[in-house]
Amino acid sequence: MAESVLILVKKPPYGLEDAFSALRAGLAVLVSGRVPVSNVLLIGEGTLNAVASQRPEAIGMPSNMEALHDLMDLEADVYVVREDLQELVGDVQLLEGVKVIDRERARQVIDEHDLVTTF
Amino acid sequence: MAESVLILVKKPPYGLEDAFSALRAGLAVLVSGRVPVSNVLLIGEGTLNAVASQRPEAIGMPSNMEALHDLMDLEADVYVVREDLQELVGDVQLLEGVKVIDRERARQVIDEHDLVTTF
Amino acid sequence: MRSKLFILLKSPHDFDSLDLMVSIGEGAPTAALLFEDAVLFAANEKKGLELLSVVNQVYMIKDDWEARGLPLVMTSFKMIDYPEAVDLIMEKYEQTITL
Amino acid sequence: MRSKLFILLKSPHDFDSLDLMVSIGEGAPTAALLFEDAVLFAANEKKGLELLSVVNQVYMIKDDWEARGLPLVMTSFKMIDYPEAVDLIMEKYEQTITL
Amino acid sequence: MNMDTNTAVKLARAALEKGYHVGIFGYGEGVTLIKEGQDPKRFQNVGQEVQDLLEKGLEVVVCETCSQARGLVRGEEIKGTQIGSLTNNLSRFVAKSDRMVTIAR
Amino acid sequence: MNMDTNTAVKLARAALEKGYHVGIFGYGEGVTLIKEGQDPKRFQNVGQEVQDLLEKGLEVVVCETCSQARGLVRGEEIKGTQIGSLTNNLSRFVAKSDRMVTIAR
Repeated sequence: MAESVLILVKKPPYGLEDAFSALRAGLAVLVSGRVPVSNVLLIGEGTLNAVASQRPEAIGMPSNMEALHDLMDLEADVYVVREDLQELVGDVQLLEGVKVIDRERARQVIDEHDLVTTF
Repeated sequence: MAESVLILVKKPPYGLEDAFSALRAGLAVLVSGRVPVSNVLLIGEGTLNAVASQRPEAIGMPSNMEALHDLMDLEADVYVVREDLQELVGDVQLLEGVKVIDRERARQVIDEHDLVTTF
Repeated sequence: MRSKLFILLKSPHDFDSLDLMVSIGEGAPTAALLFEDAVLFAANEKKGLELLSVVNQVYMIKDDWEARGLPLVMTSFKMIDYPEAVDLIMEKYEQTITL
Repeated sequence: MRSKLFILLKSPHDFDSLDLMVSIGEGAPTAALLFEDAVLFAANEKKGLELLSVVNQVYMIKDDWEARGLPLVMTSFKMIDYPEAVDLIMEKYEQTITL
Repeated sequence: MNMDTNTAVKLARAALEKGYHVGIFGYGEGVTLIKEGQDPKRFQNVGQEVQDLLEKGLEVVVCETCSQARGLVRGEEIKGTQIGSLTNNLSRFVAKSDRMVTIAR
Repeated sequence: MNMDTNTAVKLARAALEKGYHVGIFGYGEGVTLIKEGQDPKRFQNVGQEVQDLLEKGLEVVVCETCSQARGLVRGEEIKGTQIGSLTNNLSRFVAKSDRMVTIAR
């Protein structure tokens, strides 16, 4: 019996459907009301999903930003690993509401969840 | 109009169907009689497709060795880059008939073909 | 800290999460379980030792290994079958994380 | 040597063929054309310069770049559309190699 | 096609034989798992394996949105498997599970 | 599903509009390109794009063996596309082509 699930997202937005799928899965689990906690941790290139100035309409893709907003509206935590983002693209503006954390805190976040699934 | 095609295989055998698919494509082009030359170049982890002691029956997969034999029976050249194989797994026995070459020769092989497709 | 079993499916060449494994695994009992192309770690000393240096134990699926017909370099990797893999997942480790 | 256009689709993190590109491209006019996740090379100075050091020119698809909303670091990469990509493939380069 | 579905099914078989309750949720490309009439020639027939394991109690559900995206519709699935949803089915699996194993690259 | 089929189709459109003869051969997962009734919701509908381009002269053939492996059979393809073979169709594309672009990861 699981009380919490963590959606670990390593994949960047748009080239693959993985990141979008990950966020929809997290949302669906929350909406179902069957699992109290469903949070998202963005690591590596997955951190790029939280960039504020994405324009998915340029390639006719659904918005990963909206998917994150939907999650946060339902009180999911969305964590972004600072070091990973910094190393990839330096300083960029992120979506309002995401929690920027360091690797040490990311380790704790993973440990706090009963189940972890990776995208 | 293309007179020759090179099948460049970077993927190792069995975890993905890519390497097997690559070899079948090369074979089909030869069998068709429409393109005089269809050769195979195994690079990186793709070199592992030429290892002699593979046992694909352990996981119920079709044999990449047979696919290579079929190609060589039809007089295709199968090239294996020595440095890549050495770096990955050291000395191993390879299928009879494959041509072990160095990177410099691999560069020429690529240049000699009209079309190159990658797997 | 919950004990952690890392599931690997990608070849050493494609595997990009060694750093991540280190940081996630810190302070917890850890192991890696290799499926599919990840068994290639056992054929390469450099990659194999790298992996072994970040987890307490490495297991790999025997069938996947045998299919590839390679000389075994990492003799300390433990060769297991699917039922043993189930025991690792269900009994021996508390969290299963695919990387 | 025939001139060579390398097609890249993977992100810098997943891309594993830089060495190969160097050895294939030696002595020939070369360029890289970035689609999909490969446009991320343009957002990272280290990866971007690495790429630029092994080919004569780097092109990338504008739509794929814009979708990601990132600050452009590699200003010397040439932003192009699909019709221009077709010209590169059909007219400007003799061989097209996906890596 | 990678061998992930094969691996998932083999692991499911071993777990079922040990008496565990096992569910597979097919997501993304994983929806092909339940397409009826798979005929992979010399490759292992995952569909056939799934059919065997259904009798041993395996539950298999795939994501409807992903299926529709690939043109796989209700009626084309192996009998006993289900085209379902993230909200109804994945969430139920998650809530009931002690372990979750992601088999994907 | 990765975006490779989208990229392939966009490149094909641009080439057709410049007057080139263009063929797409769908191999492996690429066979999903021609499945009729794709409904990817908020993602771009590649099947719809293919349909448009057929009128502009695009030829689309997918590998029969790969299709069968995934349970995709003749009659399920978009009208005007073809489930064909490596030997008959890929070889013809190769022989006729001045350039070959592999869109795959």
